Amino acid sequence: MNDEHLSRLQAITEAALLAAGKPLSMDQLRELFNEDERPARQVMEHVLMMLEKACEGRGFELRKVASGYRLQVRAEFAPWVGRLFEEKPQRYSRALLETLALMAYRQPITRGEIEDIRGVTVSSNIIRTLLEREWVRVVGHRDVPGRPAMYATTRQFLDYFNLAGLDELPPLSEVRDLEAIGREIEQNIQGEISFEPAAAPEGEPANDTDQQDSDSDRTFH
Amino acid sequence: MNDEHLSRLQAITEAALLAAGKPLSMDQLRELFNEDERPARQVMEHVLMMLEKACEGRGFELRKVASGYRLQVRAEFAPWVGRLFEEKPQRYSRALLETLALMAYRQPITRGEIEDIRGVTVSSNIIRTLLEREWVRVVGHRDVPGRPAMYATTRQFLDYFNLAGLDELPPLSEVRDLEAIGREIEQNIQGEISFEPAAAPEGEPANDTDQQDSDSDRTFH
Amino acid sequence: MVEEAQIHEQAQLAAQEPLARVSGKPLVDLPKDLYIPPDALAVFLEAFEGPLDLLLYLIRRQNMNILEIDVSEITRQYMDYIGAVEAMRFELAAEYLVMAATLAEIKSRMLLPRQESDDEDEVDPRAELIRRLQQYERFKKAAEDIDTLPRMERDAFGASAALPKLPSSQPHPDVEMRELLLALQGVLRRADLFTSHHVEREKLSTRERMSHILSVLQADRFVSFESLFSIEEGRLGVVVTFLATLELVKEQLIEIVQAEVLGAIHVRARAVT
Repeated sequence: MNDEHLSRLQAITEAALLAAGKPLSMDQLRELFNEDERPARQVMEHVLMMLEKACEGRGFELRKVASGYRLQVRAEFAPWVGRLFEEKPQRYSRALLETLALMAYRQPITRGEIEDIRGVTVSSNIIRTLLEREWVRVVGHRDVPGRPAMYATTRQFLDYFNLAGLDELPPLSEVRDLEAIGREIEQNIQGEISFEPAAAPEGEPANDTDQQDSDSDRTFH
Repeated sequence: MNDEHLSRLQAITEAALLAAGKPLSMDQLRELFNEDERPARQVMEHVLMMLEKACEGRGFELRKVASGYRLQVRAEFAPWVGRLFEEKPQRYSRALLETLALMAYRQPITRGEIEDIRGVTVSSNIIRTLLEREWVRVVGHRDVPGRPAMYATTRQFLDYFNLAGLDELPPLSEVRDLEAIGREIEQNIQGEISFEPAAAPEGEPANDTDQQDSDSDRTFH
Repeated sequence: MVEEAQIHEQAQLAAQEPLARVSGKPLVDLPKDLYIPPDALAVFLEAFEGPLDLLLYLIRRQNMNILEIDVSEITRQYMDYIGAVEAMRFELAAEYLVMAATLAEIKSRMLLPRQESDDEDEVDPRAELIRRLQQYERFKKAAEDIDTLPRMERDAFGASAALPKLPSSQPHPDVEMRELLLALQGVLRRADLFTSHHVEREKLSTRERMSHILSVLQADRFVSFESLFSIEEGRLGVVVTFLATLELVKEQLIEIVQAEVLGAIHVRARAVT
């Protein structure tokens, strides 16, 4: 396996990825070659590494996403490249993104479960948009009355957001240990009880005085 | 205009051409930039020359076409890239297989004679497909009005079906014996079913056809 | 309208403000003034994704940690808001009202002396509210994180290049011999040719040889009869060729000419004009 052969494999790989314009899997890349010339998986991995390096300093880069390898324009050039397209990139509503986040982090999840956490109804439009974009799909039905559909994210979702797998999602922020919170609440229950009834219900904020009181007198910790 | 600035322009130009996936004119390229940073036409031409050079030895090249500049996969890699777009092989129609069988068993035979036996017209497409596949050829013309071509099978036909000669085809009497088995199988799937006269007299659809189907499914996209 | 836009922006700003705090001190000081002009309220409420979201916002405007909810003040403010919600967005009101009821319940409980031994199992509505707020906030943050991921068509674009001329490669279908036989069987049955000795009589090797002879013969030229035979094929081969020739003559596909008695026999295809 000499250098010349490897560069040729690299050029063919690059050509194929640019021709496809979408991710190609390791198998798809290897199947570009006849059986008698098909590079071993390890060789192909090496070639991809070479290609990645060869794209340094250029307008595009090699990215590994869920469905395989993709050549894409570097994000740093998006301000210029974006001008090619008349339409502004679509913005997604917070409601849609929150629903998507729950489907990504809590999959498989039903609409009802999403509504429980968000505390608000999830519109059918949002679900439909997510399904139409093929970012999510129905993976089954929960075995409860009504047999609601359970949603999970797709490879297309990962591809679109430049992720190779769900484990590349930004980590969920920590929730403080509920037991610890419970203990704190217990400790502060006394303070709440001694809370001055006069100050609150009439709506007189009286923040200044309260603030000066010790915080623990009137709040949870 | 230092080198660093030029390489940046080169990368942006490359990025834009790859994102566009179609030719961009000199004006379109220059308009990617704000007025205050827009390179002069001459600078842009220089940048394009640099880009052309930078694509040497890679999977793609810069081409000047009527409507502007375009990045294009190098023609030398077409054999590999072409596999991406290979269509899944279709199955041959029942009509084609019948025509081929008659050409094998009754050669030399004209289209009219095949139509007489089959009771329906034989489409020109079928004849063309068989000729293109080089399974049959014209061996002469019958001396009747219209001088119709007479078809016979070829060596390629024998090779494909692993026959040393036509006499290795089962005699018609045997084909007739298969009728009982054939009828029930045929009702299930036309032409797609396999049967082994010896091994599967019950007409158990054999698995190897399925195998083959799934093999031929392995095409891209 | 300017005012509305400002308020909208403000609300979004506040909504997006992370709950990050350094040793209990907020990183951003939010104005305490909660007065929103009534005609701007509809716009303002657009910024919220529901009661949990509104509550989170109020808590932040109070510069409070979630765990330090000033229930009475928050409740009062919340009630002000839902009054407006009810008027403007009736379909949302129910969800907001449930939250208001929850807050009111918590407040009322706080006003009552707590009886230590009472219902240990009873869910503390404060803890439940806190849990829900925390949970919601995690995913609100997660949604913001997802929104900042490099995304196709916004931050990155698929790179593609034009195609060169590609070899037209329509792959050939595979055919199994049994498919072919099955097809034949079908057509023969339809044609009811099993009784026809025409189909059955000749050996296939004969028909094959007929094709071969035909392809060798050029219609415009005679070929010597002997040249059709090849010694290497042995006796059987000679017989097959002979039978094939006879069949071809019978089917009037070739003609055989002998110019003189005992002279050379010549063969040619008949399709001569």
